[in-house]
Formats: sequence, C-alpha cells, structure tokens
Amino acid sequence: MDDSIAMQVTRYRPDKNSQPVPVDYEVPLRTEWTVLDGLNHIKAEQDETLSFRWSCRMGICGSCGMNVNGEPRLTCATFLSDYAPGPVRVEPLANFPVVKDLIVDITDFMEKLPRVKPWIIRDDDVTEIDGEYIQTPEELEAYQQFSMCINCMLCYAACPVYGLDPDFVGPAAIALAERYDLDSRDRGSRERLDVLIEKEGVWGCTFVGECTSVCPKHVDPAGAIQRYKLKAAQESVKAFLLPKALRR
Amino acid sequence: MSAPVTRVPSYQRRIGVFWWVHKRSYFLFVMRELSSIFVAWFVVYLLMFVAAVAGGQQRYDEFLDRATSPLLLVVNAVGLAFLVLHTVTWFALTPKAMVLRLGGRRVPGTAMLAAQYVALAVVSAFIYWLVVKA
Amino acid sequence: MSEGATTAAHDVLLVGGGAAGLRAAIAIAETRPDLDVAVVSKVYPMRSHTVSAEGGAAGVMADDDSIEEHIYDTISGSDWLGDQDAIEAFVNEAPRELLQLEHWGCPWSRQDDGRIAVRAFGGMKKMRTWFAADKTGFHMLHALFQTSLKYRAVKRYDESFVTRLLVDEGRVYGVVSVELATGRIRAITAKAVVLATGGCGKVFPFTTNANINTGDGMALAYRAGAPLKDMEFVQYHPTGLPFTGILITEATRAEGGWLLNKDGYRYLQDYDLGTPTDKPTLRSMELGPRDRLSQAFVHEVEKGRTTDSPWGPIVHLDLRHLGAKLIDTKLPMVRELCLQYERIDPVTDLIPVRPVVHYMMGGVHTDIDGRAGLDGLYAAGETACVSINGANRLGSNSLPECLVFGARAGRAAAEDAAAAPAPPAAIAAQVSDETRRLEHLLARDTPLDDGVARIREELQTTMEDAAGIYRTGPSLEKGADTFQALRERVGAVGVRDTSPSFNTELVAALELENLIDIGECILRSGLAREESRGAHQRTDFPKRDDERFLVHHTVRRDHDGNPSVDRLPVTITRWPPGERTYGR
Amino acid sequence: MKFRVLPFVWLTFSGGGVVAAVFLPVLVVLLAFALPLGWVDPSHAHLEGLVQSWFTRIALFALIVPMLVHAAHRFRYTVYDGLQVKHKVLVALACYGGAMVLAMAAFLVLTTV
Ligand SMILES: Cc1cc2nc3c(=O)[nH]c(=O)nc-3n(C[C@H](O)[C@H](O)[C@H](O)COP(=O)(O)OP(=O)(O)OC[C@H]3O[C@@H](n4cnc5c(N)ncnc54)[C@H](O)[C@@H]3O)c2cc1C
Ligand code: SF4
Ligand code: F3S
Ligand code: FES
Repeated sequence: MDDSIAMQVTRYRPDKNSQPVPVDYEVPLRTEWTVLDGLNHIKAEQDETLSFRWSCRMGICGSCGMNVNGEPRLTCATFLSDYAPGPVRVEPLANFPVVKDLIVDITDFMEKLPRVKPWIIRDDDVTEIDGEYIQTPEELEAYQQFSMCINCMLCYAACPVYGLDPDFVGPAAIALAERYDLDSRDRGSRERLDVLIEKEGVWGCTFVGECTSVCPKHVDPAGAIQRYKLKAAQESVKAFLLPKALRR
Repeated sequence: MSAPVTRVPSYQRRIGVFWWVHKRSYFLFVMRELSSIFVAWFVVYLLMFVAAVAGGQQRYDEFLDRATSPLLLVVNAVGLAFLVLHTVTWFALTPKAMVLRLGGRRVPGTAMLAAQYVALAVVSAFIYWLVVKA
Repeated sequence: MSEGATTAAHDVLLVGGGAAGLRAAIAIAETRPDLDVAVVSKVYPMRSHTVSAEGGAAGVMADDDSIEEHIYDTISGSDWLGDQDAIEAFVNEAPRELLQLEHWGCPWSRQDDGRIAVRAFGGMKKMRTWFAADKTGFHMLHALFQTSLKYRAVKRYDESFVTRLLVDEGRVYGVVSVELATGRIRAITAKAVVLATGGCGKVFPFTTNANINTGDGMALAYRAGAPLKDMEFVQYHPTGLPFTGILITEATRAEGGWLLNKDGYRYLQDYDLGTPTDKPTLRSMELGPRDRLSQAFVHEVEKGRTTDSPWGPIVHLDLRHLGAKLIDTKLPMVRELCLQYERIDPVTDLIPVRPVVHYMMGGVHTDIDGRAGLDGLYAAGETACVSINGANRLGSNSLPECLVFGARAGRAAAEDAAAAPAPPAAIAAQVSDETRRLEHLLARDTPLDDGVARIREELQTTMEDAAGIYRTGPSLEKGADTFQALRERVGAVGVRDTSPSFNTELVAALELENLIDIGECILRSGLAREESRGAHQRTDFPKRDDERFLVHHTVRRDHDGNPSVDRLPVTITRWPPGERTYGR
Repeated sequence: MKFRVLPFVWLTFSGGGVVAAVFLPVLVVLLAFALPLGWVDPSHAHLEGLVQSWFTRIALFALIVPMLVHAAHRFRYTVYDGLQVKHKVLVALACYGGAMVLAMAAFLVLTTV
C-alpha cells in the first residue's frame, strides 16, 4: 500500500471565495485512518482554517456527514484505505446550503422536525407516574428500526427530490413520525397524518430509494414513507366510505 | 422548542438539469420513471387494437400490417424494454413499501417477490390462453 | 464579528443540551410554564456526548432489589468519598426519572411480558441497570430532545459557544456566547444559569470522550470564581479500543464477557476480585469496579503478561462464548463498532482493549439542588460534582445522575429566577470586555512554529504522564511545571482563520484555554491528596488514609489566577467508612 | 381527518403500477409482436368474439384507467424533478388532463365497438 493518499477537499470561505473550490492535500494512508482522521490531519498539520463538524468519531452523534466521492457518508466511519490509491474527493453534503468549507446549514431540517410531532402523544397524559407502559419485545421491534436515526442528514443529501423541492419534509423526519406511530405507547398517529397528508408531506417522495441505501443506521426511510402513503390512502378511503359514526 | 431564527449567510448550490446522468442509481431511477410514457403508449396501442378488431377483418389486417413497420417494431421493442424495467423495479419495491403480516410474523421480502412473479406467470398464461387458445 | 454584541434575555438559561441540560429544560417548562427558558449548546442538542453512552442507567426496579443496596453499592464504589445525603436522594429518585423517560418514549429493552428489563453492571450487587440494547445514551438523548420539541416556550441557541459567565457582586446574570454559523457575539442574560456542559475527557490524549468534551462549564465556573470539587478523580474505563479509544461497554462483561491476558488467563483473579465462574457473578471478577480493573491492567503490563500492539500494550475481551444471538440482541453496537473500527467480529474473535480515560468524577461543586458557589449559578450532569460518585463512579450511575440532578437543578433555578433581580448595568462592561478579548484573539498572530493543535497535544500527553492510572508526587509536580510553559504558549497563540462564520479554529483555541485550566486543577488536587482512593492511586501513598483524607478537595482560582486547594468534609449519614471488597 | 385528493390519486397510481407490471407485458408481447409477426395466429372471429364480450370490455376499462393515472402521475413528477420544469400547476394539468382525455377515448372505444 502507498504511504500517502491525495484528498481533494472542497473549500468555501464566504469572506474569500465567491463559490466553493476544490483544494488538494496529501495525507498519510494508514489502515486505521478514516476520512475524518485525514481531515483532522490536514487541520492539525497543513491548514488549521479547514472547517468541518465532528464529535463522537464513533458513528453515533451524526455530525460528520459529508459527500465522499459523491456519496453521502459518515466520515468517521469511512476508511481512507477503501479509496486507495485515491484521490478521495470530500465535499459538503449535497442539497444543503454551504456555510463554510464542509459545513452545511441544516436549519431547514431542524425547523421541519417538530412539525411531525416526534414525541409520545397520549390522551391520558398523566403527570404522576406509578409504573411503566407495558411493551412486549415484539411491540418494541415494530418501531425499533425507525428509532435508530441519528439525524445525520445523509438521506437528505441523497434524495434528489429534497434537492429539487426543499419544501419536501424529507426522509428522516417522516421516518421519525413513523417511529412514533408504530410505538405501542403512542396515540398520535392521527395528528401526524394531518401533517404528512399535505403535498409537502409524503407525496413528494417518488421512491428513489437512495435515502435508504445511504443510511448508515439502516433506518429505511424509503420504506417508512411508502408505508405512510399506504396508511394515508387507507385512512382517506375509510373516511370517504364509512359514515362518521363507524369511524374510529 | 424553537430556535431563534437568524438567517445564516450561505452558498446555495444549483442542481443541473442533468443531475441524473452522473450517478447510476439516479439514472436508473429516471429511466424507471420514464417507463410511464410507454405505459401510456401501450394503453393507446391496446385501444387501437381493440378498435381494429371490432372494425372487421379488413381493418384488423391493416392494423397488423402497420404493426410490422420497422418504426413501430422499434418503438414497441424499446417500449417493451421499459415495461420490463417497470415490472422488475415495481416488484422489487413492493416488499419495501409494505409490510405483510401472516400469523403475527412479517412475511419475508423474498417470499413477496416470488409471489408477484408467480402472479405474473399465472396472469400471462391466462391472457395467452384467452387470446390464442380459447 | 465587529458589529459588537447583540443581547437576548431569558429567565433561566441552560448551558448544554445533553441529558442533564434537556432534562432541566423540560423540568422548568413543566413546573414553571410562565418562565422563559433557553438552551445554549455548542452543538445541536442531539449531538451531545450523552449520545455515546452505551451500557445503561441504574435505578432500583427489580423485585429482589432495594434502595438500600443501591445506596450501599454506590457509597462503597465511591470509596466512601461520595456524599451520602446526595446518594440517598439520587437512588430514591432515579427509578422515577427512568420511568418518566419511558413515558417520553425511550425504547427501553423489555422482558418477554413487556416489563422493563434490567442487566448487571460493574460494582452493583443486583441487576438494576436499565438499558436500550447498547445504545442507551443515544435513545435517552433523542427521547429527551424530541420530547423537548413539544415545549414551544423553550428557546434554543444551537451551535452557540459560551465563552464567559456574566457575574456581578457574586451573582450570575447570564453568559456571553458566539453564534458559530455567523460569528455573532451575543450576550444572553438570565436570572439563573445552569451549567450542563458535560465532561472533560479531552484533557487526556486517549479517551472515550467526544471531541466536544473539553470541560467548558467547569472552566467557566472556575474562572468566574466558583469552586470545583474532587478534580483529582478521573475514571479510566478498562475496555477501550486501542487506536480510537472507542468504548466497548461494560455491558459486554455484564452479559458474561471475560478479560484475558496474553496467556488467555482471566487475570483479574490475581487482584483480589474473586474467583472465575462461568456465568457472571455480581460484584466479582469482570464485574468489579472500573478503578480496580484498570489498575489490574497496569500490573499485568508490569508483569509482562499483556500483548503488544502499535498503540501500546493490550489485553483481550472475550465474548465468543456468548454466541451471535445474544450479541446481536443485547450488544449490537459492540459488534458494529468492532467490525467497523477493528475489522474483527466479536462472535468469532477476541477484542483488543486497553484502559482509557472515560469520566470525570469531579466538577463544579454543587449542593443537592445543583446550587454552585455563586448566586444564580447551578450545575448538573457530568460537569457538576454533587458528589455521588466520590472517588470512583459506578458504571450506569451517570445517566440517571444527569436526569435526577438535571431536574433538581432546573426546578431550583426556576424558583430562584422567579425571585431574582434584573441584570445590573455593570454587566454591559463585561460584555464589551469579552467582545474585545475575542476580537483580539482573532486578530493575534500565531507564532509560525506553534498552534492550537500542537499545544493541545502536548497538554494531553503531559496530563497522561502526570496523572495517569497511577500517579506520584513527582509526576504531578513535573506536570504542573510543564503547565506553566504551556500556559504561556496558550497566551501567545492566535487564530489563523479570520472569517466570522464557523470559525472552528477559534472554538479550538477557546477550548484549549478551558483544557489548560481544568488540567491544572486536576494536577493540583492530585498533589494535595496524599493517599490512594478509588481512581486516585498514588504509588508514593498506596494506602487509603481516612484520618487525613476523608474529605473533598475544592479548588478555586485565587487572586493571582492560580488554583488554590481547600478541604470540605464528606457527608456521612448512616454508612461509616468500611473496606471496599469485591468478589467476596 | 382532513380530506385530500392526493391519497386517492396515489392509490390509483399504485393500482395502475401493479396492472402495468402484471398485465401489460404479456399483452404487449402478443399484440405488438406475436400477432403482427405471425408467431401465433388466432382467427379474427375469435378475437372479435373476445372484444365484443362485455366482460372483456369492462375488464379492459378497469385496467386501462388506473394505468393512465399511473402514467400521468409518474410522468408529472419526472417532468417536474427530472427535467425541472417548474410550472407545477401547468404540468399537473397537462398530465392528469391528458389521462382524462385518454380515459374518455377509452370509454368511447370500448362502448362503441
Ligand atoms: C463512551 C461513553 C459511554 C458511556 N456510557 C455510560 C453508560 O452506559 N451509563 C452511564 O450512566 N453513563 C455513561 N457514560 C457517561 C455519561 O454518558 C455522561 O456522563 C453523560 O452523558 C453526560 O451528560 P451531560 O448532560 O452532563 O453532558 P453532555 O451530554 O456531554 O452534554 C454537554 C452539552 O454541553 C454543551 N456545551 C459544552 N460546552 C459548551 C459551551 N462552551 N457552550 C455551549 N454549550 C456547551 C454541549 O454542546 C452539549 O450539549 C458514558 C460516557 C462515555 C464517554
Ligand atoms: S434516516 Fe438514516 S441517513 Fe437519514 S438522518 Fe436518519 S440515520 Fe441519517
Ligand atoms: S431518496 Fe427521496 S424520493 Fe423518497 S425514497 Fe428516499 S425520500
Ligand atoms: S463524528 Fe459522530 S457520527 Fe461521525
């Protein structure tokens, strides 16, 4: 194996560049090094102005998403050696506005998330707690996959629909809505349906499926969205056909 | 909870019209979606066929004649390819889009996939029989 | 960043959006909906380091368990340095907090009948650790964060870095922060401020902690004149992955994993931790407390019974006998991490591990309601020291600590805020002071051959050499000397990145200032404690010395800016100091 | 619960997708290749009998309408996202309108033959 690898990093400094430009660096190539280690090496040894987000370096905090050779990846879980002999192209996550270098603005997601009400909704909202809600392992399993989302935004970067139509609520938020809908403790699916049945809700998704392919936590937002469409359709048909009295 | 809104100055990248040619998965996706044109076309073709058959032996023969023109053959061949793409992708996506439960167990994706191909075979055989044999 | 500072005002301000900060925010929103609450965090709340916690959260739940036993385990785990009134409150309130989280959607792992499942954990005599597979912290944090979204009244300043507390005549009136995306300096005033900024693992080179764990809250309080407490007690976790320091949770051992030296021998039996059994035995062998296990490792190294790796000596964690099914259901993340970062599969391979800096027992000195040493100032979570952890924290006590004392601090701060005076005019001067300081830092040139990254690295290795698992007077002394030189370099270093937006170099420079303050406090407190207790092991004073040192050390900044160490009695109620025994 | 049209459109789109996947290939192979190229040779009378039957006509109509909606719905999003023709309303009108016209044509053909 070569002992170094070229990294082509997209830089954008609002006070210096009018648009993002690729800059070439050379970093040591070690088997245990991730793309993030490469970036940190550049920052420590070559150019301390290089900016990017990271924190846990163990694939769980969701901050270090970037496009690596065109694919959205968690850079702390992507190894340089998989790209040998290089070069490795590192760009900010696609579909988001770039704030600086590899840092994108995810305010849009942060504003969308509360809209799908990702919290337990109960009709019997009690404040005094004297025991747990019973939930069998099967009931837990029903929503577990959708509870694994780390909000890393890779799915948004992979979804062309989100890129072209930023009004689309988007994969992770819908997967989280589904996570609460499927939770046996929750009673809020009606409220969430009212949000997601709008055209910015689930209907924008044309089942490209890339969100699921890139998700590092196997959340399967694509599946969640299609199931949501089915649910929305079923409920609509029910509401249309059944007289009010018979509806739940 | 809400965050105070301050607009962050940022660079907005533009997506080109040909965003889908650079990546295999995006390309396949757009091809899959374009199959819709041929679905519409074949519906029209089917109607023309029905009209021709109903119009009597002569119109029917004319129809068959026109259908063997190289242009139509090419269009239909391309259309069939897209249709196959539609069928294959549609079947592949169904198990991802819905969860079937039998006796409390989730039906595995491969079983749903297989079931769809069986349905395809049965329907095809039936229609073949209807048109050709019965 | 030259337009000067903007100002915002709230009733209560929470610095930190981890488990402690969010729990406090919700507590206030629920008990005092009339108050205006804000959370400032240098990362988006769901990125906080709580997200990395794997193993679980302790709370008495099982029928065969009792409050009394959890208290005793915690006290003896703390080597009798924990305050017993605080521990009692903690153990009493933990189960309710964990249930509350269950009601907020945390996907706790369950028994077949649908009730909450508990697992064993190091140093605990009963199974009482609630878990969500091995992503407990992740699930807790996301449940808290998502629940917090429900309360529209709670404002958030995401990705804003707090650089200073505003203090006038012994009372805290808010903070100065830098909004990272824009570089805007913002004064956020409040009638009460809760620090919930997490740990400071980054003082050391090799740690399980995330990049953001730079002890900011401790440093903020310290510089504002509030005392820190128990700073000499730094927990090493016995099982981290060699290169990255990524944690392999204690739950692996709770589920039955073994620690093997290079001869395949379960070496813990040689260190008074009991005798090996096939099935895990509570409070014995691999389920001993972390300090003792990490110390045993050092002895194995000395005996030449460890394996060499490019990153120093290692031992092995053996999970192979647990089988794929158990590993996949109870420890899926461990398998994921091993496959990804070590390219080994714990189902068939041994996991290489070594001790790694993990947790800070010390922190901002607070009382049982989170009150810190200044009026209007509160602290909770890892950044605080109540102290329930004393000289050694038991695994899985820290997440519930964040909840219990987060909620308590939140409520107390809310009461305080309701009655507090409005911020005086004097703080405006402090805001412009701080603005000037930050601008100055940006304008200053960095010496060519120096930089934040280099100083940080030297600081970290200094700390490891001086205050590792085993310390001595001379090693600590030498470290403290090196710090003098480091401090001068920190004073000279500037920031090369001059752009206002997302200046990560500026952040790193500010964090470095915090690291150096914290590191120094650790060294000074360590020097003062001439005994061995829990995580603080002095080879020159190998015995616990209750006569002289059954006390907390507080450390405060004196008028010359130097740390000065004081003593504070330990609260002993019903459990007189005894011998710490495991495996017997 | 809110009433929205999109769920119904989507349901028809999905139905049409299934029909197109399951029924259309064999029909295309037969009508576009096998018959014109003489691979199979059913008599005209037989085929006439077939299309004259009410059962066939109703079945055909029931298959054709969802397929048209399917095609229109899909094409609409392809034009909108793929080609980035950003006249949302216009595109939708053209696509669903086209489908409607074709459906009416189908109705005429199938009722008058
Ligand atoms: C790998 C790992 C595994 C662990 N596993 C367990 C376990 O199984 N059980 C257990 O009980 N404990 C465990 N712990 C310990 C426990 O996770 C932590 O002690 C706890 O999560 C700390 O929570 P916190 O709320 O105090 O701080 P954090 O979650 O660290 O949050 C700190 C917050 O403060 C903010 N902040 C910091 N500085 C600033 C600043 N200057 N300005 C603005 N905001 C700032 C950050 O943005 C962040 O939001 C583990 C720890 C680690 C490292
Ligand atoms: S769904 Fe997957 S890719 Fe999307 S934000 Fe969540 S974890 Fe990331
Ligand atoms: S990639 Fe986008 S279009 Fe749908 S299936 Fe995923 S959200
Ligand atoms: S740094 Fe946390 S996910 Fe990569």
